[in-house]
Amino acid sequence: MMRTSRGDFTLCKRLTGLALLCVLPSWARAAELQVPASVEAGQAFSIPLEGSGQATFYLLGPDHVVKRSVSLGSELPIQSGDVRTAGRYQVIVCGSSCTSAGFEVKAAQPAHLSFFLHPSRVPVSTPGSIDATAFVFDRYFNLVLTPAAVDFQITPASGAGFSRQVSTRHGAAWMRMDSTPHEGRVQVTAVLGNVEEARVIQQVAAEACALRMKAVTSGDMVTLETEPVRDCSGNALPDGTVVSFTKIDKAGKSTVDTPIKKGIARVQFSVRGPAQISVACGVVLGNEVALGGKL
Amino acid sequence: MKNMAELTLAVKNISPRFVKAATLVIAACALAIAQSSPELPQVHLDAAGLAPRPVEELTGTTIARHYALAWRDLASALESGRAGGLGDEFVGFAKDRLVQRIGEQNQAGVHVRIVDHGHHLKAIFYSTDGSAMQLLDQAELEIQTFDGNKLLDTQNAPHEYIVLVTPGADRWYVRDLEEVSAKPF
Amino acid sequence: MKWGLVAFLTVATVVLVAIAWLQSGGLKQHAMFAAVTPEEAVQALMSQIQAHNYQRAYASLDRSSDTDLASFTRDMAGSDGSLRTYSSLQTAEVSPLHADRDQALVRVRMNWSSALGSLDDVRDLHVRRDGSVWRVVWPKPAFSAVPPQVVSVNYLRWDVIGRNTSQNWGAQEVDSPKVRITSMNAISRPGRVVILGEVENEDTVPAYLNVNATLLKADGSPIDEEGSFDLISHVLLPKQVSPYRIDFPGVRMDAVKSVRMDARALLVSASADPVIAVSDQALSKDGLDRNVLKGELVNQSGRPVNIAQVLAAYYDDSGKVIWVSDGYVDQALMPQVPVPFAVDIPNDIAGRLKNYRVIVNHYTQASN
Amino acid sequence: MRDRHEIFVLPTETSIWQRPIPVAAIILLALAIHGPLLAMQLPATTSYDANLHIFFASHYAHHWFNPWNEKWFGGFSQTTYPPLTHQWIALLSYIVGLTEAFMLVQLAAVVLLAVGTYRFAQLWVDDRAASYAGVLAVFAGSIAFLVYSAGQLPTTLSAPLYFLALPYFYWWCRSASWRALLKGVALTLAAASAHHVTLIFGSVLFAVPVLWLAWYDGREQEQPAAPIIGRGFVFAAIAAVGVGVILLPYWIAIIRHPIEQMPIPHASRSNLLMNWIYGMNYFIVPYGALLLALPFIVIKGASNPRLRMLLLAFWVTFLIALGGTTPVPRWIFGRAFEILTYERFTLWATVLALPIVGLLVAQVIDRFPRWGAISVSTAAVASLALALGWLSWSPFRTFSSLNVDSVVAFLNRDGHDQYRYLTLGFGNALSKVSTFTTANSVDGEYNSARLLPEMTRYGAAQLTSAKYFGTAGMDSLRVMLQHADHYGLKFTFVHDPFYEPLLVFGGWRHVESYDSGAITVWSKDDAPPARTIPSDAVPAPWEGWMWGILPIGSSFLAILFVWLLAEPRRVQGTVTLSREMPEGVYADRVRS
Repeated sequence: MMRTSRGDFTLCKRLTGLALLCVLPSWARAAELQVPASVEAGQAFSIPLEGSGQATFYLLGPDHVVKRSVSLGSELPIQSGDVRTAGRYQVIVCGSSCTSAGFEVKAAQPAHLSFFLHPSRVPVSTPGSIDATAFVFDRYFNLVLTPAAVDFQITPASGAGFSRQVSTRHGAAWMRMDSTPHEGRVQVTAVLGNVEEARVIQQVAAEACALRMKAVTSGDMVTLETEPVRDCSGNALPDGTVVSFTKIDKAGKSTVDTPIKKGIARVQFSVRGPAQISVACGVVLGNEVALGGKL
Repeated sequence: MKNMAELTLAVKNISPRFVKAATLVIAACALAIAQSSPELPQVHLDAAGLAPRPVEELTGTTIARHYALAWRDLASALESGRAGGLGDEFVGFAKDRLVQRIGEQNQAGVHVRIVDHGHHLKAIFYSTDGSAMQLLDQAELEIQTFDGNKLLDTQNAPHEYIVLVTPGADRWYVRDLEEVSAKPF
Repeated sequence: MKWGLVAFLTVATVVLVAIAWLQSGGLKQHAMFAAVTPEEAVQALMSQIQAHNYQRAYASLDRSSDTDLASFTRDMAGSDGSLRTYSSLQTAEVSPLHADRDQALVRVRMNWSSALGSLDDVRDLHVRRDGSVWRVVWPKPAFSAVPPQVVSVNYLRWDVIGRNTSQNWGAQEVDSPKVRITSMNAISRPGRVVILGEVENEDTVPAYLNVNATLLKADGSPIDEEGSFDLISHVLLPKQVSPYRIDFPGVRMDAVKSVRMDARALLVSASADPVIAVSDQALSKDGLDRNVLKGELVNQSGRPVNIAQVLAAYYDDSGKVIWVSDGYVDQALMPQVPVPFAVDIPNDIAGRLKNYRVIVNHYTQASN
Repeated sequence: MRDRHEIFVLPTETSIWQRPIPVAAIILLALAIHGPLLAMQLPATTSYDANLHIFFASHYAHHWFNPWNEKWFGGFSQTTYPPLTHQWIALLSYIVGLTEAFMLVQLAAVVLLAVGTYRFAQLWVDDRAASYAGVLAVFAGSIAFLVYSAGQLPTTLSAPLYFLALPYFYWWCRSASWRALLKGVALTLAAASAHHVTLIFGSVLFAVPVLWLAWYDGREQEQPAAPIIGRGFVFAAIAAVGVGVILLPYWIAIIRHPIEQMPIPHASRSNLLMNWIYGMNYFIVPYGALLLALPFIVIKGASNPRLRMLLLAFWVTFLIALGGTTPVPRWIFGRAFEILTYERFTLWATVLALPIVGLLVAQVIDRFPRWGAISVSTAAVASLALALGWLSWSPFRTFSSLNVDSVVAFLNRDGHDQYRYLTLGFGNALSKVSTFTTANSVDGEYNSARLLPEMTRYGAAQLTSAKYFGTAGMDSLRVMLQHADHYGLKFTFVHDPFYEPLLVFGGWRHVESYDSGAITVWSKDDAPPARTIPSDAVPAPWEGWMWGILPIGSSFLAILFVWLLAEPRRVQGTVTLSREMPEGVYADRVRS
């Protein structure tokens, strides 16, 4: 885009500038400044400076500002370190008057992936429960906006692995998938060329299924013990999961919330006369046991 | 992570129509925010058709407000040469780069004045877990560059930015802000 | 003039001091310590307890009291880091129940200011005439002894390795636990709106939980935002369900259009220990004829629990949560020793409730 | 101060015991006694309020023209407290540091108190007795109590400025000297800029007796009463307008937000007879050996017509200082009784009594030169020793010496100052934390500035000391913790395990410990960062400018006037008494 002097704001100029931006293939032409329309991040280049005498050169980028004296009529080298961040850069050369031009620095080749795998724990056999999102960055951590194919490779704890390829849009690629029926670690690796980023997700048992307990009476004490607590796919609920036992007898209601240990939950009650005992895990109800007849 | 469970007395299911309505409301709210705070630039957020997750009304309003605050802080920092306030709205690469830019700008004795005529934000990606959102910002900016008191250059053209925003404890931060070639509005 | 002024200043000062002494209850205090009535004897005793003068309070008891100084002090001042050790007597209302020439029965309603709010303790005390004064007969406090034993503890503990803060954005992260509000009910109570219900930790790891609610007007603007504070169990083990209650004082139900609920869960280190059983729960009336849910707590682990909080959810016949109430237990829960508790139930709720569920929160001192 | 015809110097052949003690000696004595104690920074570790005043000063040091302080109560206006002492500390802090600056200003206050007492006593008694009064002020228990136990710097600076203004007030009433008027008004304005309460009560308790004295002395010298009284009112009017202008932001703040919070209990309001510890703290310790002189004060004051008004002023002040021990303060102040604290009245009562005590000392020394001097010295030193000893023996403990470095370091790192914090069990160490941290708190030590409903509705003072206010305190704390999210209150520092159960059941998590567990840090992890709390109490910018210029300006003006507007020189040498005087009375002064 061309800028020739201060205060040049007219609509005509703006439209001309925009038109030039569209039609010029690779070089933008200012009165004295010729800069590339775009360069790759970290790529050195030079700007020919027309005219004679001394001038002040300014380069203003997203994270970088350069100001130095230059001799007109020579090539002005722009170091690779001056253009590492993607975005619009502005070049201004001031001699007797100021001239400016702009160019765009685009991200270099992909070099980093910011990879989000969500959630980190997921119940088994849940449709659409796993989301993977990858943001592609170059080696200077510029978002790579050029479409690229990210390969999501899924490796479950048991069973065969599989992969899905997704093209990035505005530097991001994402996919969604179901959790598998078996608990355990699932590794998901996002791959783009030589760049790999792995994340792990834990598939855990779902809600308890067919919760059952048995009672063993000894005097006025009753010991209640669940069968191994599993979900509907047969995965054992992790130790520490709370199981609630409720006993109702003449003395009133008694409840104990106890965690599962080694796959089963166990509790002891004292009973006076007939009693009814029930078990639950979360919102899942188990069987009921009646002791000594009806209440 | 914050697990937002929105239960209303009358239960509502999110439907595409609701998303559209929400988008309109967000836009209206954003406009109202911009108009009620004269110092803030106008920000209009369009979240229609956002994938893979729709944006909640409250989230949209918050993003619009904090994006407006971010531009206000950015303009103020570039003009004053003080990077102190940037941490309120910027984080990560965006903050690091701006802090560096302002430091070098100060060394060179250069400062920039931005006259902000408003931003039209288009939400283009919102991750399912709600941890990141990408926005396309078409901004109307007048950028004046000074060396000391000498005006070096004025740009008055549309600007387009790819913005990555991520949630913090009570706000959305600008994590990445890259200007790309502007297309005519 | 000279001596007149001297006399005036002296007399006026004495008179003013005397007036203030009478206004400050000096005479009443004098009479109270004389204990010439049963009520005054109880008031004097309470006054000593209030001043933490347990030795003098014990000395003022009737000789027939079946207690020693240590037991009396433990009864009033608490022990084992119980809530009573975090309390001080604020007020004591004394009312006679029965009196004859040598014996009287006096009810004292003690209000204790504690670290967790005010606590009431109602006792009916026997008072006996001893010459010209009355003395309180202090009943023997019932302290259950813990038999020496070894309790094996092998409950689970979850530890969390957090993310290194220096790591880049997008590094491997562990999600917060997934919790779900399984029920929510908004009810109107005198002078306030109350939001109550239950929340479940659906995850396989413990959750540290807070539930907040925002009342919204018809135009979507917020009326007020409050949290459940201590009317919830903040640590929920996997699949554990907690009732919650959020009070909005000064808000009228007809101003509320909708409610925004916000359950925030954090991943924290936690232990499955201790397990506290709640036994012999029954609806009943207390000494002041209030509806209460009574029962006993039994600490099934080997470490004392200093303070326990009973949280009860009440359901109607359709299974909807209609009320949540709580109560702190002022005795420590020593291992295997049953400790009674009682939580209030409003009269209108007591008439409608069909079922209830009790969970127990606990606080254990770090040094234990 | 007096005209040359009324200056009396004792004959040179008078014994050393009968000569007045020079002012320079009194100043040196004050420096010698209090200098080392203040150099040890005793008030910073033993007093209740020293850190509070340092906190206020630190705000002025950083924001001289912005009296809105966000560090406490979610924001409060420092225009609710006259700023002079704080601004002087802030000024000096640029040279010596905050705490040292406080000590310097406090030392100046103590020296001025001794000089002020001397000057005030000169109105009533002869130079010798007045000089004894000045010396006794250095040892007074009430001054030591206010400086080292209460830490009430503004009271101890304002009082002497006011006592120094009173002789000018007297002289203006008597002679219409414009110099006296300027100096008196400037000192009065400076006194008001240091402490408003002193000014309000001082006008009645100190100025009215002095005006009466001017009228009385005028009548003795056949001066008409009307001009004297008229000039008194002119002085009062000028001072009132001046104070109205200088403290305008204060008046605006107090009118906009009158103190309507629930009364907070204070031990000085209790009946001291019902609790001997309080009696010791607010009666025995501040008065010390002065109590032995009470009969003499009453008899001597009553016997001499010229001292009667002083005696009455002392008696009223003495009764008020007793708090709830007599109904007088409640009758006088009504509802304000529950807002005021009464320990400062002991200081004023002491100063009002010292002229008469000076007479007693002179009488004792005249009768028993050596043993009398030894006895009086012993009594004076014992009074000071008792007040200093009480700092250790008293069952009341301050937390000023608590090491809060770890708390400050925690708050100032990792962005923790984006949230508000609360301390529990820190007592007055809260001010120390607040001074040095960049984070803001919902709590604070200055009760009058509180506007948050969680604090004003419960009749409890600082949340950090909530348990000492019983149910009211704990209820207030509970509600504040319930509203943690609203205030962005994320961190609570606990120095008393008493508060831990409330935090645990309320959903707070223990995150760190310092000093072997003496201080624990608790966090409410889901609290959002603190937002500015909108308040209609924020002073306008012009108020900030006024507040930053006028009060400190009044003190500069006072110094300038006192230095530049010299009085006519006194007659040097011996003056022989020209006329017969009634027993014990020299012209318009009284001696033993």
